[in-house]
Amino acid sequence: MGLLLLWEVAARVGWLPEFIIPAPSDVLIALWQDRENLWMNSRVTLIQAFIGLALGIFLAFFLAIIMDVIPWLNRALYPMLVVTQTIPTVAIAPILVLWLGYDMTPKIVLVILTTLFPIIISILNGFANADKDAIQLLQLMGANRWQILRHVKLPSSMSFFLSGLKVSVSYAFVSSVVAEWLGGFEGLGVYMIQTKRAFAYDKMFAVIVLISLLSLFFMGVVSYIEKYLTPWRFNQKKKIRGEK
Amino acid sequence: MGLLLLWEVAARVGWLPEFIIPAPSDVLIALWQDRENLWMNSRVTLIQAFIGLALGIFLAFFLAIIMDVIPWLNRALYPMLVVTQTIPTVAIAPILVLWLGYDMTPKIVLVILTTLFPIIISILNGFANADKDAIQLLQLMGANRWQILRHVKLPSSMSFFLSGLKVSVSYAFVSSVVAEWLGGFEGLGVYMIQTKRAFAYDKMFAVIVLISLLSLFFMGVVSYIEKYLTPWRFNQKKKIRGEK
Amino acid sequence: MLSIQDVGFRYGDRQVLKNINIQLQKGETVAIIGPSGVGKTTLFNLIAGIIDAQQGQIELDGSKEIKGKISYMLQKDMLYPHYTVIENIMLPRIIQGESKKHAQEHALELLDIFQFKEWANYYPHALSGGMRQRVAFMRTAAFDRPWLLLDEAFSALDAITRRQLHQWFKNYREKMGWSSLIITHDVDEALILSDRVYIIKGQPGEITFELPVDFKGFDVEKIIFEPEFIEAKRQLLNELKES
Amino acid sequence: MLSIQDVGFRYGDRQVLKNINIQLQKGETVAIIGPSGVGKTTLFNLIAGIIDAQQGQIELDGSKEIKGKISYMLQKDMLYPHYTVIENIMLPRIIQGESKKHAQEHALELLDIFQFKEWANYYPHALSGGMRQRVAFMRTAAFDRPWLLLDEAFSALDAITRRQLHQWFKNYREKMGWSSLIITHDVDEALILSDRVYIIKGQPGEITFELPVDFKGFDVEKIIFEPEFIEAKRQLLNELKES
Amino acid sequence: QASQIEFILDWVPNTNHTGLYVALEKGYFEEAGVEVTIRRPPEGSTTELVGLGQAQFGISFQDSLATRLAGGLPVTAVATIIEHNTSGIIAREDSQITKPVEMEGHTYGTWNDPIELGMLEHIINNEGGDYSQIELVPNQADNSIVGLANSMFESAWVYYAWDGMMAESQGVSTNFFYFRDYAEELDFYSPIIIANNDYLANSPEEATQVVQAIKRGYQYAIENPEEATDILLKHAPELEGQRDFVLASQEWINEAYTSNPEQWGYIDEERWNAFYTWLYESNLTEVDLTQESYFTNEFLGE
Ligand SMILES: Nc1ncnc2c1ncn2[C@@H]1O[C@H](COP(=O)(O)OP(=O)(O)OP(=O)(O)O)[C@@H](O)[C@H]1O
Ligand SMILES: Nc1ncnc2c1ncn2[C@@H]1O[C@H](COP(=O)(O)OP(=O)(O)OP(=O)(O)O)[C@@H](O)[C@H]1O
Ligand SMILES: [Mg+2]
Ligand SMILES: [Mg+2]
Repeated sequence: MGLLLLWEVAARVGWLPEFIIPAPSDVLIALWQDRENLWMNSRVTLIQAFIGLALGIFLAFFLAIIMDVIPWLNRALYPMLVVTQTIPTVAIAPILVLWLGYDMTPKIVLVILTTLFPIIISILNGFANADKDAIQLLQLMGANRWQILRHVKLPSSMSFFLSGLKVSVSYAFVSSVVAEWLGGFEGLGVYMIQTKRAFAYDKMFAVIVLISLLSLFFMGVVSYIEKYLTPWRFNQKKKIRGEK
Repeated sequence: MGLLLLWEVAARVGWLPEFIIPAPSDVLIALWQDRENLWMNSRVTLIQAFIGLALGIFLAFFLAIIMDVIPWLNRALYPMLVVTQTIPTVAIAPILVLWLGYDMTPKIVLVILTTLFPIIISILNGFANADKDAIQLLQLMGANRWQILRHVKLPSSMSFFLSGLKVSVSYAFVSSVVAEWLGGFEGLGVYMIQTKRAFAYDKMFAVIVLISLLSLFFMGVVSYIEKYLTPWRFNQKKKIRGEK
Repeated sequence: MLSIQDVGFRYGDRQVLKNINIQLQKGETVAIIGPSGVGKTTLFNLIAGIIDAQQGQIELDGSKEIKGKISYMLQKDMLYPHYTVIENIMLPRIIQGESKKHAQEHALELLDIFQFKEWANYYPHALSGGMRQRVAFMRTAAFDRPWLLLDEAFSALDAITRRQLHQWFKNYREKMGWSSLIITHDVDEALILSDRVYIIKGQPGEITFELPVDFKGFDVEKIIFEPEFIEAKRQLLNELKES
Repeated sequence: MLSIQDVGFRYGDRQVLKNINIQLQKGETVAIIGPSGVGKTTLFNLIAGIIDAQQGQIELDGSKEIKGKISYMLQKDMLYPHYTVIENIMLPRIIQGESKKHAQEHALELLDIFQFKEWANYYPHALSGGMRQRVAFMRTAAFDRPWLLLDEAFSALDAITRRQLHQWFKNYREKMGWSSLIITHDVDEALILSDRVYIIKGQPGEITFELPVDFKGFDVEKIIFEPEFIEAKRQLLNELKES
Repeated sequence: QASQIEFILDWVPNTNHTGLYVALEKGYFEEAGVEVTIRRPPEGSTTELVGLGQAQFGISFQDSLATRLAGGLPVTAVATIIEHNTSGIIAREDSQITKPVEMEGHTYGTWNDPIELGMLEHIINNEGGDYSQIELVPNQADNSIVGLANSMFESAWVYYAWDGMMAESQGVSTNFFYFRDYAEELDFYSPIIIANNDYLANSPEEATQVVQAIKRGYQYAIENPEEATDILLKHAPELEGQRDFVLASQEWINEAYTSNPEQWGYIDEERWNAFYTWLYESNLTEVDLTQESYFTNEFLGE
């Protein structure tokens, strides 16, 4: 809060560089005046972010699971995953467009690539940190790899997963915005470049504020679902349906 | 390996788009022929990545620790950290350059911002997951917040930290490359744009391959230091100096 | 028949067990006692196949394939914190491929016998130490296999609860045809439950003493005050003390 | 004097303890026995201030400030897995601000007394159950505070080791002026170590019986075969059994 | 059955593109029997995508096209959007730079492109100045005015129609001079419309129709700046708040599109080759690009 005030004053008095840092009040005004444009453009970006994040989470679990069950796949996929993170998007932009077209697909793919990685790394780390004795006991019961995964590794990697998820959620929206620089007609990313090109930095900051708020909101949601993903850490007793 | 071969064949036979996806052999040749340029430009990028990563790790620990010891700081800083992740670099590039100049500083700042986040989130998650009973026992011994941190929370967040570190290490080099797009005359990022402009996709891919190899190498290093950061998971006994 | 022949084991360069020979006939209960850290749990881990014997052989009915034929109750309770009491007890049968419904029915039966039904839906962290141990015991019973390894199965229980479990165990092993190897640090328990007591002692641990016992006929309530029992106990304690 | 007055506690809507009254004089050792799950550990947690009493009062020498004056050995050993045996034992003193060197010297003394020196640099996961418990006990002794809470401190130990620890404890508490409250499920142990035995029973747990004992003069080795001892034991067991 | 045509822009929509949107909006494309989709580009990759057949048409620049042509990318320039090179050096007023030699001793914000720096060196040498006296600092291509306004550098290369006008409308006082005024060979064509070679070879009639529809679009824009501006704004609603500036830019560029609307799009071989010859002689390309014809006026009609 105090920071915001300081910023406002600094901008008004002219301490800040021209054009590129608007006063917070200007940003707020832009946010309001431009709400229709923002809303329209948000839609695409949000959809991309959601689909990308959802598929990213899904794929992360899927890959982590098969990488755990099939050890050689782990050795093969792990480096490939790292490599996908080390390729600057802009460098391969034409390839993506060429293969996936101009629509949402390549952007969703980028969001998936961004959000999948922190999650899969944390799940795999969670698997590796599962209690060895707990696994041994399960093996004594006659459990196969799959059952060990199901009954020990997955539940005990939940905290790790949440840690990765928080990172991924923070990335989901901004990566959806950045992905739009691949080209397209709609979306906050497109809007952002355009406003920048037109020296409408207040509008550009309005976009940034919007993304930040969205990201913060969904970070909050993650903290909230933490209780549902690891109920044993928060409750003495499991609620059973039909019980009062 | 098999994939590489397939790629080579595909490129040679012409299944892949010409020009923008060179054959692996061409990339290798470029890697070799261009070794001097690559080497010279790598230096800057590597230094940025290292300094950024090192400072990122350091800062992540520092912030995580003070956020743990001073609860209200946690509430204040956590959202701010998330916000830093939701601002597209390109949007604030001019601000960074204006404030920090053209040299390595703004690029290092970007690497720090990139690498700090996954680490701090995982450390904080590690803190939150520390055994409640272990903390209570320490409190019974009379421990203050700081001692609890030192003796329980930090050691037990090591696995989480490693998970975050793996993500950050994967990001460090590419973020150093991308940061160079802020402007500058040296570095793999600068070189990459130039090669792209010069329509030398084989050289551009050589850069990508180089970054990937570096990232993979340092991921390996992280797996290796895992043993040193959590020795209790790998050894029965602590090696004491002077003991055979 | 479970036969352990000349088994030895070393952790790193520390020899923990040496020349262990034990035969467990079908239907028998054999107790193992010995000082803390001598290698009793290690022996069980060897039998269960969690670790591999470096010397000697372990065979069950002439076969080295032991995994899957033995129920093992670990010394630490190892309840799965993310599962409730009943889910923990259902787990062995779910793993063995039984339907959820059947596993649940069976778990409820066990919970009934042990008067533990009201705790069925609690998570382990809300249980007391002795309650956790009883859940672990029920879970081991749910393995439903004829060979049992019980490592300090009753150590966290008060005298009365323990006596009830002893009684239940004695009845049940006959009914189910269980053959068990039990580790205990309670000499009374060893005498009450077993057909034979082995003492493992020394560094590395070796079997130094073997005592056949038969207090099956006695009432569990009174047994400990019987002179024969007291004599056997004194004998074992003396043997343990010598070093 | 540690005085527990009319203390009660409920977890959620389940009343666990009710009307608990215990007075522990300086230098005394008082034992608490009772069925598993009755609330003994909960009582200790209340005294230590880990949880807050919802009814009644707990005072130490007339003050409600108890934290920092009591050493507490938890029922589960709670060794820190990332610290070696000696580091675990040094911890209480390091926390209390002692220098690393002093804490280490003191830990080495304790390790010496308990013949545990050779394990000093091992991590807890490489120890057997009983060994872990001994380390936890040493760590509790290292707290170096006059009031002790021992929750099943010797439960994982074999008869001989346990007897040695009993002997050591008896000597030490005099030397150090310890006043202790001990929870045990072993009636023998309660009788051997304490000046008074309380039985907590029922749901919610209440003190139903109090037995002053004095077997201090006896030799620990022989005590359990003494008629007076056996009589006291029979009395306690009977009281426990009734419900 | 209208055939589908993809057209990739060089950048976000601006007054360079007005004619395209007019053609779209006025139904010229429809009349030509094609359905055109105008796309925003993945940064800096338009030429590649046209070359690879991902789109039939796109917008490029004669300078950046050089390396692609040298690399064998199969595209051909079919029209120029603006008759002359409207790029030049913009400088802060207080730096008192009004011509190339005066850049000596001042900072210049470069995006570090060999051709860009080659041109700069060329015009300074032409005047007998010393290129090495210019202090180069990095510049992000799309932020030159901000850089100037905040004194990050004193001069930069811009296209006048957008950045130059922007500086005016934002009240940043600047001086400006054109490259072409200091070296004839630098009066190259930019921006230009390029097309995929296979497409041109396979559907020459359709290509002619499309190019001529575009031509009509620009001709209409020249006649009706206000309406054209509104058409552009309709396709770039983000610019709405800045209609004044866009209109000013439009009016300026209308003059620049062509000196003779009938001749819009016409590329002069001599000027085209002069630039490529200069590139080759300055060792900025390895291939002499005048040896093959990389442009054509045949689709413009007449
Ligand atoms: N994972 C391990 N790594 C190294 N040494 C181990 C490990 N587990 C046990 N040991 C050592 O092996 C020896 C035997 O341990 P074991 O657990 O078998 O003892 P035990 O007889 O069961 O003792 P207790 O009665 O205390 O449970 C001990 O010295 C112990 O330190
Ligand atoms: N964290 C908790 N949340 C809810 N209920 C709890 C919790 N801890 C203990 N309880 C309940 O409180 C009761 C008393 O537990 P407590 O641990 O005090 O028993 P105890 O007398 O120490 O038993 P034992 O001899 O088995 O250790 C039990 O019914 C237990 O389920
Ligand atoms: Mg053991
Ligand atoms: Mg207890």
